[in-house]
Amino acid sequence: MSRILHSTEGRLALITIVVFVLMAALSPERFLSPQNLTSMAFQFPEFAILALAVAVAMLTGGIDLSVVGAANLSAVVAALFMANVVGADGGAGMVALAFVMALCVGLVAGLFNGVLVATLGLPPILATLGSGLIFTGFAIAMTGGSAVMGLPSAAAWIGNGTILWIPVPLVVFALLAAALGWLMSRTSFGLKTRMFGANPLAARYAAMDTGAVLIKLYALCGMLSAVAGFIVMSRANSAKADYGSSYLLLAVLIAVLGGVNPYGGYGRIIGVVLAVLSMQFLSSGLNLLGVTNFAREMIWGALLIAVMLINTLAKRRTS
Amino acid sequence: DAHAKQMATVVKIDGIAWFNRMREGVDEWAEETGNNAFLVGPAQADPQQQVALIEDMIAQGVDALLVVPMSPEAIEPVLGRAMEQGITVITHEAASQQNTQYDIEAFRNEDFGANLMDRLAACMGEEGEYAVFVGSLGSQTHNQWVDGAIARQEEAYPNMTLVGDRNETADDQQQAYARAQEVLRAHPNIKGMQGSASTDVAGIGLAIEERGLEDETCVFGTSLPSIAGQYMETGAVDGIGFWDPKIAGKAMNAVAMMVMNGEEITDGMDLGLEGYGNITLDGKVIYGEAFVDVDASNMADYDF
Amino acid sequence: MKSFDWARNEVLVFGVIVAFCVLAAVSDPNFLSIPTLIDLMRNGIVLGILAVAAMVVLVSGGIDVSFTAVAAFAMYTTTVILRDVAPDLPWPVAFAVATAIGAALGAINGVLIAVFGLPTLIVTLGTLSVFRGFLLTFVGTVQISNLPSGMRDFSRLMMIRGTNSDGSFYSLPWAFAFLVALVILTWFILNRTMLGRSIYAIGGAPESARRIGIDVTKTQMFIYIYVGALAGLAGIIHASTARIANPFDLVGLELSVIAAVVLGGARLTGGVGTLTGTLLGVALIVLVRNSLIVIGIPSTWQSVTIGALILLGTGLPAWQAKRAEARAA
Amino acid sequence: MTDTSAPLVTLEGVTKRYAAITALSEVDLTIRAGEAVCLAGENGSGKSTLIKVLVGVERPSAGRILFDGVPQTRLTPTAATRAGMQVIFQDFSLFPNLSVAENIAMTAERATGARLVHRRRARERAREVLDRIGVDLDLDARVERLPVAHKQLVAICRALAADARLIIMDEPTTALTEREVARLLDLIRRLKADGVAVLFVSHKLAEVLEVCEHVVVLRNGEKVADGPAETFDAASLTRAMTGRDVAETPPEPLDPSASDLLKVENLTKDGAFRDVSLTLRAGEVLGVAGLLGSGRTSLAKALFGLATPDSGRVTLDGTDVPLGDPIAAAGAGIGYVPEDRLTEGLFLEQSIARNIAVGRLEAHASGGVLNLRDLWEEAAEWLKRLSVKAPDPQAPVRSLSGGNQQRVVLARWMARQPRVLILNGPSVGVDVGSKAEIHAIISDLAARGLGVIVISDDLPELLGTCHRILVMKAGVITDEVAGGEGITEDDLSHRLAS
Ligand SMILES: Nc1ncnc2c1ncn2[C@@H]1O[C@H](COP(=O)(O)OP(=O)(O)OP(=O)(O)O)[C@@H](O)[C@H]1O
Ligand SMILES: Nc1ncnc2c1ncn2[C@@H]1O[C@H](COP(=O)(O)OP(=O)(O)OP(=O)(O)O)[C@@H](O)[C@H]1O
Ligand SMILES: [Mg+2]
Ligand SMILES: [Mg+2]
Repeated sequence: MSRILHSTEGRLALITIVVFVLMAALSPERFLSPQNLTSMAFQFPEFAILALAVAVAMLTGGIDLSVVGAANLSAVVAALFMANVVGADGGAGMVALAFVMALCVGLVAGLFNGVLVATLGLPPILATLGSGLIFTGFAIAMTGGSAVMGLPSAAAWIGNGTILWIPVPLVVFALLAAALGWLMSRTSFGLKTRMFGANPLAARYAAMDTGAVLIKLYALCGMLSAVAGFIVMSRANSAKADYGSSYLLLAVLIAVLGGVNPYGGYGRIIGVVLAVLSMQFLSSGLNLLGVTNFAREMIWGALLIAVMLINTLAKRRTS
Repeated sequence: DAHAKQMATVVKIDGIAWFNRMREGVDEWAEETGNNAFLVGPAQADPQQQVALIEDMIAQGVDALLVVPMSPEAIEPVLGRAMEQGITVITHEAASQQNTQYDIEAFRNEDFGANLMDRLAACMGEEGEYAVFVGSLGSQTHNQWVDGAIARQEEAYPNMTLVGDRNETADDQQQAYARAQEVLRAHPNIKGMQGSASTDVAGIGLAIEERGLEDETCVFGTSLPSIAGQYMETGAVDGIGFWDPKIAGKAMNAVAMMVMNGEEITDGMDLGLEGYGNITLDGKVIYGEAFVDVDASNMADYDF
Repeated sequence: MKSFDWARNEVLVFGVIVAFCVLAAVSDPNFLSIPTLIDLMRNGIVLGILAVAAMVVLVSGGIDVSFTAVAAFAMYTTTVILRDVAPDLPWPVAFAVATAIGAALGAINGVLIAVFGLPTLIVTLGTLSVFRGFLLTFVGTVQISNLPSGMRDFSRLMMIRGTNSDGSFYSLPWAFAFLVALVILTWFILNRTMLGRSIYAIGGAPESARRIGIDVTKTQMFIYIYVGALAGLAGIIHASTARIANPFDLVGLELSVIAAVVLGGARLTGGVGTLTGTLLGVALIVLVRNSLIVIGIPSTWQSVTIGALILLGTGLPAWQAKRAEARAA
Repeated sequence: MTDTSAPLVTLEGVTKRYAAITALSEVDLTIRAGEAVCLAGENGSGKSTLIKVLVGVERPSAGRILFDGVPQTRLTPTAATRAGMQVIFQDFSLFPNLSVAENIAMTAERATGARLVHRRRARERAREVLDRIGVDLDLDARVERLPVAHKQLVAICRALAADARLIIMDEPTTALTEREVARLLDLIRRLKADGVAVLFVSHKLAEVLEVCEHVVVLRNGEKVADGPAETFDAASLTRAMTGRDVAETPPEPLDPSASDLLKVENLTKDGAFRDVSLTLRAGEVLGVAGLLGSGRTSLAKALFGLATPDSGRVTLDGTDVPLGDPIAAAGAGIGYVPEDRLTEGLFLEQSIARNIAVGRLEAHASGGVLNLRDLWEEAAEWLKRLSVKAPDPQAPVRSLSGGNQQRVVLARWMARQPRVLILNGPSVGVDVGSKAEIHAIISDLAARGLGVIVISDDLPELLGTCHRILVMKAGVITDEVAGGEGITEDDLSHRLAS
């Protein structure tokens, strides 16, 4: 037990469980109802995937504030393709093609960030703030600001379908989280990412291909954003430049709550997953209790600070 | 009691004056009918947050969902799921909504826009330059009002000219103020401005007052007396139009109840609410005649 | 102080401002006029004060994203208190209350950062949500357009008044004097007091500062309280000049403000930043946000333009620095 | 009341514990006005901790500190400064973003208790101190742009400006060239004459014995020797520090048939070095001597691709090495152990194993997937081979002492099996014991046919390890001497300085 409490993730897991139990205790028949559990499972994957992207960027000591912009731009491009070229009766193959297009847009957006950060040396926080505005701007310019509709019904599956009663978005998120966790801990790319985050100068002196690592990393963030954008599009049956605008702060909050060090070098995907879950439990639980959504925001912030305080005090105690 | 229905009104954003007024209506209705009707809204103006909130309401097992969509397209799927589960779905301000049993509109948006234009034109002496403002370029309602207004001007007031694009204000008074300043600089001869978001005319009014152009210009738009009142007092804003969200809230709940009771909605029906005494039914859209014209002379009658 | 390179961002930003003005003047000869200038100055007041606050934190090596929530909190709470308790108090009282509330919220950041040693970004990210959430949950959500008389009086205090050729007025509110006074005060603190030099010292090398006996905790407490106070003041000025207290206002501006400060040459890593640069950065952002129509950029392309400007403004110096580094190595 | 005959500083039974580690154990120490005391000891013996305790940065766990015979309870940095204690830390602790004048005057100005900045007084104070030690620096220059030696001068000036009665220098000579060290020692002598006491921390035995009256040796936090400098010589001091004798092994003579390995032709980089040509043979250890700013580091970085030369050519075994690309240079078989281990060499919070493996992750991966067991085993293998004293390859590298950290960086490069290894200051901040072991590693590398380039300010080190030594001045190679027995330290130092 005390071993568990010694790690950031261990404490976070405990917090997640406490939140779950608390919410279940406060409104047992509603919180634990199958509808509520499914509803939660449908809700969180979209911002959870964005949080994964932000977390991955933070591992390098950077940040990606353009995730929402990239997500919407990818979704808008895919939606325009489906609405105008494919039409409402397009099949799964066409939707898959649109998905690939979204991924490509995300990739290009990510590469753009990567070049800004790695090649031109912009501070990531400003580079991605600026590029995020540009991505959103392109999405607005392409759509005139209104929603793109008329998607084929096959497109609804990824956001609303289920596989063996498990929501597809949840499956996508689980696969992505597992793949990222594996990528970050078991591959040379992941290790390089974290080593770079820990000390960029030493990474260069160790003849690490730092530029390539960063560019690949931001490209990865862009593609994750595109997946999130596609899910949002599918769930909304439309794409628009300003969907999910409140997700950015939430994604950053989750990444940090998940124990990712925003100054680089430390962070684990499992932490992000736990943070996402505790946020969702809190959020849905409070909604069931009829607590206003503003209080929810306050509780999130307080939770973040509380976790940081606990981590710091725990570290002080051990040293 | 056991027959009380759970009826959730989900609005675009919680806390603002407009939806607080709507909450009054919902609460009043709950009181009158003994049903458990309540109003909720997300903390941020983001369609996705509204979707999440609707999901939570479905999970909670409500009997009826009454939604004022932030973005009608974005909530189609989730409303579809709600209807599949047998939940009664009524919407407001979303004439194009597919997954709804009835959509309630206080009026036809084009008519409302045209009405504002008539008032603007009368004030301007039917001639001169005017500009239009929308909360966001993506807002269907705002654009329909503006479309209606421009169509009326083109048809009826040939001596008036529209200058510039639709100015986007992000539903933010500061933005509206800055856009208005810019319009005033770019078009010194401007005579009229029409706002769409409730904060638009307030921002415009502030810019007008600062320049002392209260008498030279005419400003009309959708707003509430609590927001635009101080500018109507000085004449910086010449008039506003709106519908009473309190009555709209009641109307949504009333229609939902009728649907749940299996009553039929018919053209020309009387919902028993002011402005909804002789409704027009067009497909599943219910149109009322609930617009309220307010200017300095009658603003004291509306305390919200 | 005399080395040129300090001025690099400032010169660049100044150049972009001039280029922008030339472009605007070409497309609209009326652009270069007193009313335009006054409009821009008005629009820069609140942004300017917030940017000064953000700069102080950046110089000390921290980053604060909660100041907009502090401003909104102080502004709205003050208005509510005045409205409910004493609607007839004069505006200086309202300003003092808002400043005090801002300072108190700043002190909360200060305790978490200075005393508990938590990272500034995380703390302020958290307090951003907490302050805003608390405000909207417990204080209120409805915008107040019927401001207490003191605040209304303030909005009518004009410093400069004039008449345009077409008979309309232009006027610069006294609120602008607050910006000027706060810039002077902050300049004095940063450059003429030991406390201010300690802020630069902490931003440059925190460990060294500790070693020469600078009380880092106290200095950081001061910084966050001061920034909170400035934010509170900015908030009440915002409400007074806009004649409405809207609790949803201001939050969301924080990153643009920080971008303006960095455009002006402050370093995100701390220790470097000037008020001249900060004001130039603000001037550029205000200019661009409020003049795109004049130079014929449709509103659909505005966010692209502002994004590109941020990239250009931070990208050129970053790229130059990178090249210089490669040359020097 | 202060007792004028009392020693300036007295430490009685000072103990400092960090959790499980006892960094200082019952140390007694006395320093009198005008006296230079040397504090010697291996890495991690507690020298820096003693300084921190003395100036109130850390509170002792037990024991007393007396200034002028007065016990100090709750000593703070400010109180220590007021009492005239001034430290020049290993890293100088300057403010890179502030001007020279402000750096020099800040401590003194703070001591006056003034709340406002007196710019003129501060500048005068700075100017005065610079004049006192006879150097001329631009008062308005920003410190981050100054070369290392100048930074150190600023740090010394800052101490003097604060009316220091005791100046504590923590390894002040590691970043200085011989000539600058000589100037520093000269300066210390003058300070002593002015009645200022000096506590001098160093690994360099010769300097220690040259300027100090009194030597104190720490080992594992305990004082193991204390006496007048005359009673020590290099050997006895080394024995006191390490508890054993350390002998240097000179390099094996170079095989005359060894082939040319690295050829540098007319390499030029504007403002750094000019027209550099050299040949390194397989199995050769080539030294590069030069003063600070002579361009040695720039040259090394250029060879490793961290800087792009303007013109010239580098070939390895007759094949061109692409310039300005560290990945290509490393791929071609060139390795570089940087000057500053902590910022350029190591990932401090990361594990030892990762620090070693980071140079060749591809070798531990198939299709990008890491074989962690393989990675750990290899790291453990290297720790054994280089006799690194580490608890476990999974421990963070921060937990190691300086000498062991340096060996980790060496292991990283050795694991890549480079053809040419460039070592910049291989024993900077490393204790005597580890130093000899690092030298042994260098000889061993050469014996296996590697070409090694050693850049160092430590002339005995160059003389003891190199077959040949190039002398670099103002970016140009001006001289070449044979290492080993061929030349004395004085001789080499003369050639550098002339
Ligand atoms: N803050 C700390 N926490 C825990 N242990 C510490 C701390 N500071 C120093 N130590 C330990 O105390 C011992 C003495 O360290 P110190 O830095 O005083 O050695 P030093 O003689 O100055 O070494 P070097 O020559 O490498 O500078 C070391 O074992 C070190 O790991
Ligand atoms: N003659 C010169 N004129 C201007 N700058 C110079 C000159 N010589 C060297 N420099 C600059 O001084 C800096 C120090 O040079 P470099 O680090 O190569 O010297 P070094 O002797 O190798 O240093 P170290 O002794 O620290 O290893 C470099 O940035 C270099 O560009
Ligand atoms: Mg008027
Ligand atoms: Mg030390």
